[in-house]
Amino acid sequence: MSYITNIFTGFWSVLAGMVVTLKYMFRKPVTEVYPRVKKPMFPRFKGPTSFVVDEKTGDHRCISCELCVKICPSLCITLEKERGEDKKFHLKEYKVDYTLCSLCSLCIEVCPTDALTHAKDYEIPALSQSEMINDFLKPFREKQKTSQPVAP
Amino acid sequence: MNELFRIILSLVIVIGFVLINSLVLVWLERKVSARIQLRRGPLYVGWFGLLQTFADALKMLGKELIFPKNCDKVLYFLAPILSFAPVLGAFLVIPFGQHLVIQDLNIGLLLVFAFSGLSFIGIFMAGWASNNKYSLLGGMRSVAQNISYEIPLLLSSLNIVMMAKSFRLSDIVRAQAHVPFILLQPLAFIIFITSALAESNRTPFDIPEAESELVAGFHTEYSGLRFGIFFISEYTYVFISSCVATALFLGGSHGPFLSGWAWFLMKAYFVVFVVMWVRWTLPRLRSDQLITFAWKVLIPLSLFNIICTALALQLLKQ
Amino acid sequence: MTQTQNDTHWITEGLTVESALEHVYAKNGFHQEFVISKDSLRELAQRFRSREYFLECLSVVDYPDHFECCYQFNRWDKIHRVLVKVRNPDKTHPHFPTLSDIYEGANWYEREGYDFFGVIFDNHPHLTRLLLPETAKIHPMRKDFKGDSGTDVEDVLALIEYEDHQYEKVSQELKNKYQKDYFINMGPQHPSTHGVLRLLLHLDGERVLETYPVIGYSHRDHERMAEYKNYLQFTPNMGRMDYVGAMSFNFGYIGLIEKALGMAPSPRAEYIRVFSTELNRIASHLLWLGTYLLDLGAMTPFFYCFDDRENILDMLEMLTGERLTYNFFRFGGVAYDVPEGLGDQLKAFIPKMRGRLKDYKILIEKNIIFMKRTKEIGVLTKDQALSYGVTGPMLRACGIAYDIRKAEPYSIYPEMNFEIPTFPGCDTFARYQVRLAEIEQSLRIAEQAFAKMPEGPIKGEKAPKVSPKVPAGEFYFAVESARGHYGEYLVANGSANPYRLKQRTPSYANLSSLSSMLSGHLVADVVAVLGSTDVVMPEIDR
Amino acid sequence: MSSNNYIYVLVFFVVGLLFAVAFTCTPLILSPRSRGKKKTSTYESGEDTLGSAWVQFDVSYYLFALIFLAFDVEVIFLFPVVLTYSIAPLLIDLLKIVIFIGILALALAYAWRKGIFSWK
Repeated sequence: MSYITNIFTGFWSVLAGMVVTLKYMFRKPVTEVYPRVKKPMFPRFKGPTSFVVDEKTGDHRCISCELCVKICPSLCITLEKERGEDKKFHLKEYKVDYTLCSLCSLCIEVCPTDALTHAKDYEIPALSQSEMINDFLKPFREKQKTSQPVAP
Repeated sequence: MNELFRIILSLVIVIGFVLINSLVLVWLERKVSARIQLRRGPLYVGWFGLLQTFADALKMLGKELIFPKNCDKVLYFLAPILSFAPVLGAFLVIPFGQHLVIQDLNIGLLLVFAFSGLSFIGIFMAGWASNNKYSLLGGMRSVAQNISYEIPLLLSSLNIVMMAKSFRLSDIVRAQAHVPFILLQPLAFIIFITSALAESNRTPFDIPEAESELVAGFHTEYSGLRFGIFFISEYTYVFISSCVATALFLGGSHGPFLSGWAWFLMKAYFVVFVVMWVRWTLPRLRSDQLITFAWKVLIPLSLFNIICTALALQLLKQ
Repeated sequence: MTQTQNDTHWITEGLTVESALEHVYAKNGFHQEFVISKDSLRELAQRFRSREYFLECLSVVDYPDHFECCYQFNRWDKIHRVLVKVRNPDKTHPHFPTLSDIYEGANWYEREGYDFFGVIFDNHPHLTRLLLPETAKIHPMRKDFKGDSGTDVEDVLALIEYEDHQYEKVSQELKNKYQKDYFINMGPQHPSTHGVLRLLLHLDGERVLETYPVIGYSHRDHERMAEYKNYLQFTPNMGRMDYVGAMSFNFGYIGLIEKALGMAPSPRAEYIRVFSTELNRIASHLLWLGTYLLDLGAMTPFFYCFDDRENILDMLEMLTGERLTYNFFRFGGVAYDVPEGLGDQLKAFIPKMRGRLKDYKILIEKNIIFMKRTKEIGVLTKDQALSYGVTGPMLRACGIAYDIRKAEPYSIYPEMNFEIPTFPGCDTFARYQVRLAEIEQSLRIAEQAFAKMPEGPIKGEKAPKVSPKVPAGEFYFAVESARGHYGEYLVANGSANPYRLKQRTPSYANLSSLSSMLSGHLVADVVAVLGSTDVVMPEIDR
Repeated sequence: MSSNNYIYVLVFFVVGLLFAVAFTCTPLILSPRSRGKKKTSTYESGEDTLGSAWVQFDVSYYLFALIFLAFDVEVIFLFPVVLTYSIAPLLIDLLKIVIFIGILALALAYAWRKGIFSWK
């Protein structure tokens, strides 16, 4: 007897499962057709780290204190500085190797002047490892070139 | 001369149909699975992504054919060919319309079974020739599975033969002019569809290729168009099984308003859809459960069903 | 405490005890500590085994003047964590007695000790490399190991001879078998070994005679990394171990350091931690469910589970900014406060998820094929579970209600109203049931924790601004991760980085029980059983 | 029906073979070729394969093959019977079928009882 009931319940369970899948068949698909449709990133989305552009000066806020270099667990930040005429340190070079960076945001939290932030950019492919070493000062240098009048 | 022309014409039509149909079926499978799984499936190549599979087929044409180092080269070469060759023959007797059948042989049903029974030889050959342990397991499983499900397949179709009194498929269709046999023989229909699923290695009976256990089973070592041929023949067997199911149980080309071939194709594709629907719902059986399912459930049930049919026919006659 | 002391005379009765220590459980996580001689260790272990203590962890520590093996024994029903230490002053050939015949779970721990420290466990049946490749000539966790040139250290040379001998012996044994028997490699590059696990199956037709798991493909030596980095710098590593349920691993590490510092996080942070951990646990179980069904050949539930999981990941991304390898917890609090809109999402998600669970039950649990594939497959008896130190849903599927959230409650779990689901089946089906029931319980906890969340700062008052210095001492802290008992044994020496940080990961013990569950099953069951153990390879390989 | 009709069967089978051969050979002209030692190696999850796959192998299903042979032959016997079913008067045909299937079922029951269908 259990033989027959087993067959029946088995068959019934298969049908019940099929009803569920049929129900889902008429639902709206949940997938996004990336790259044709791009979802906006959440405000806290952690893209690659980058410098904050100060609203007042239009420059970065880095004071070359090297706290971020010390805290970085994956040793991906290279910072070079020089002592200027005003006895203050000036940033000469700031590079981050994204092949090493683990986006832990410890450097951002440790920064005393809030000079670093996560960019919202997530499409950062590169063809070689050397392209993944990002020079943070590059946009600022370019800006300087364009904005400063050429000396006579 | 006329006969020769007819042969050539039918060959061209059948080959064209097999190729295009399998591409359409792959597209349909992608769409059905996508919709069931809350996805969208192919969208952009062609209308609703219809040309996606054509593009994939073209890509497959450009893929290199690899002979694995340790394989048995002759068998490895022959295996996909042998699994494809019987496909065309099975189309000979399928009655797409009232008179739309290439050769209405009086052993039609047997011919279809004979041809589709040949397919697993190719699969087993592929499994053996690859000299790959996964493939060998897959090949072995396919033999066990095919021989086990052949019997319920035959037994369940015997009921229909008994009622229609002919092996000729067009006769069987004609016998269903008023009532399709599915209403008279629901149990036989279920057994038939189950065994047909197993014969064409579809989930939940796809143990010869069982990708989560055996990577890709018998076609692990196959690449490019050789793999494509296995694919085409698998989908064509699914379609042939649906056609036979349509002819045996669903009243074939009978239906109101539309012409016969349209009804037939609609029914056949509906069965194909059901087959896909089953595939995307159920998990896979284990190899021993699969085989014992055939022997312990399907065969006793179909034997029982034959006796019931015989009894019922006898009673009706009295 | 006095109660336990009276009860525990049997532990050391008649044995040579070098020193005994009564710990304050609340301070460092141990009830008792004994330093005993090498000869009495096996006798002691047998006593623990007969009283249903399981071997929680075995950590080897390399002190300047001796090697130390720290065995932790614990019970399921009533927490009583005993730390047993055995010392060996021989710095070149430290020999220790093996426990692998008393506790089968010790087998892998001892191999790991040999692998990392070159400690030799006498009479071990199969003392070869576990996580490093067989051909490695280094013992990287020794304090005198310097980079790649480990072979230069003279002490190690003698060991390598021994090792070559062992390796040859074992590989010769296997080679002889390959000639006539059917061996098949499942993994590392296989659709259903969930990452880089290699199972070498010895087959008889389709039947599995023996299974040899080969692990270590994604070994990065986090434990060594911890010794190099300071306490704060090590936090991002936690998410890289169990990347599926990263929150609980974060919780474990941060909780450990907070315990060692004697510091409490702010109340609001506690609630944020708990609900995010529970959401992450649901995500982990959903990922398991989907891939498990995929292993069994049903692809569709995989997508449904991922749909739900995606909702959770969205919420966690809103909260933490990351989707997988969270680095969200900080000493004394969390990194960010709850953003706006998260509450609404959570409120919408919980009923939706409950509705989905009903669908899963129809689609999966009631299905005859699923039941056939999972019932009475991969049976792990209670005694085997004890012997291997299995924890988490696998243990609860043996009918034992051992869950750290209840057994030794941490954070705000005592305030939460939830149950520990147990099922007596001992098989893969019971493991499925446990995990599905846990999803429901986690939903309850997340709901409560979010509703009860008080206002306030997200970081405690005493939260360190820079990387803290942990006072010298030994600490153990355990949390319930999605896969089971995740514990950390910290030996701190008062400096800025740990002297030794041993991680007791749940999948490690769970996977070591695989071969005993598999023998006699079919090839198709291998994936069903392996899937049911829910392993995450980076967590095992560390 | 002339024998002419069966020529179709032959022609279709042969053309099927030829077509498959031609089909699998087209990539030889179209596809690129590369050399590599690992390319032609046997796939075994990224590990070197341990010995050949062609070793003595315990097929637990050979008994199924035996029963299959018995059953298949007997099903073939059933074909003409069902084709002419109920032409004879009275219950003779029904009796025949019942007896025949009864014997088949007995064979099945015997095999079942013997435990052939449960793998050991």
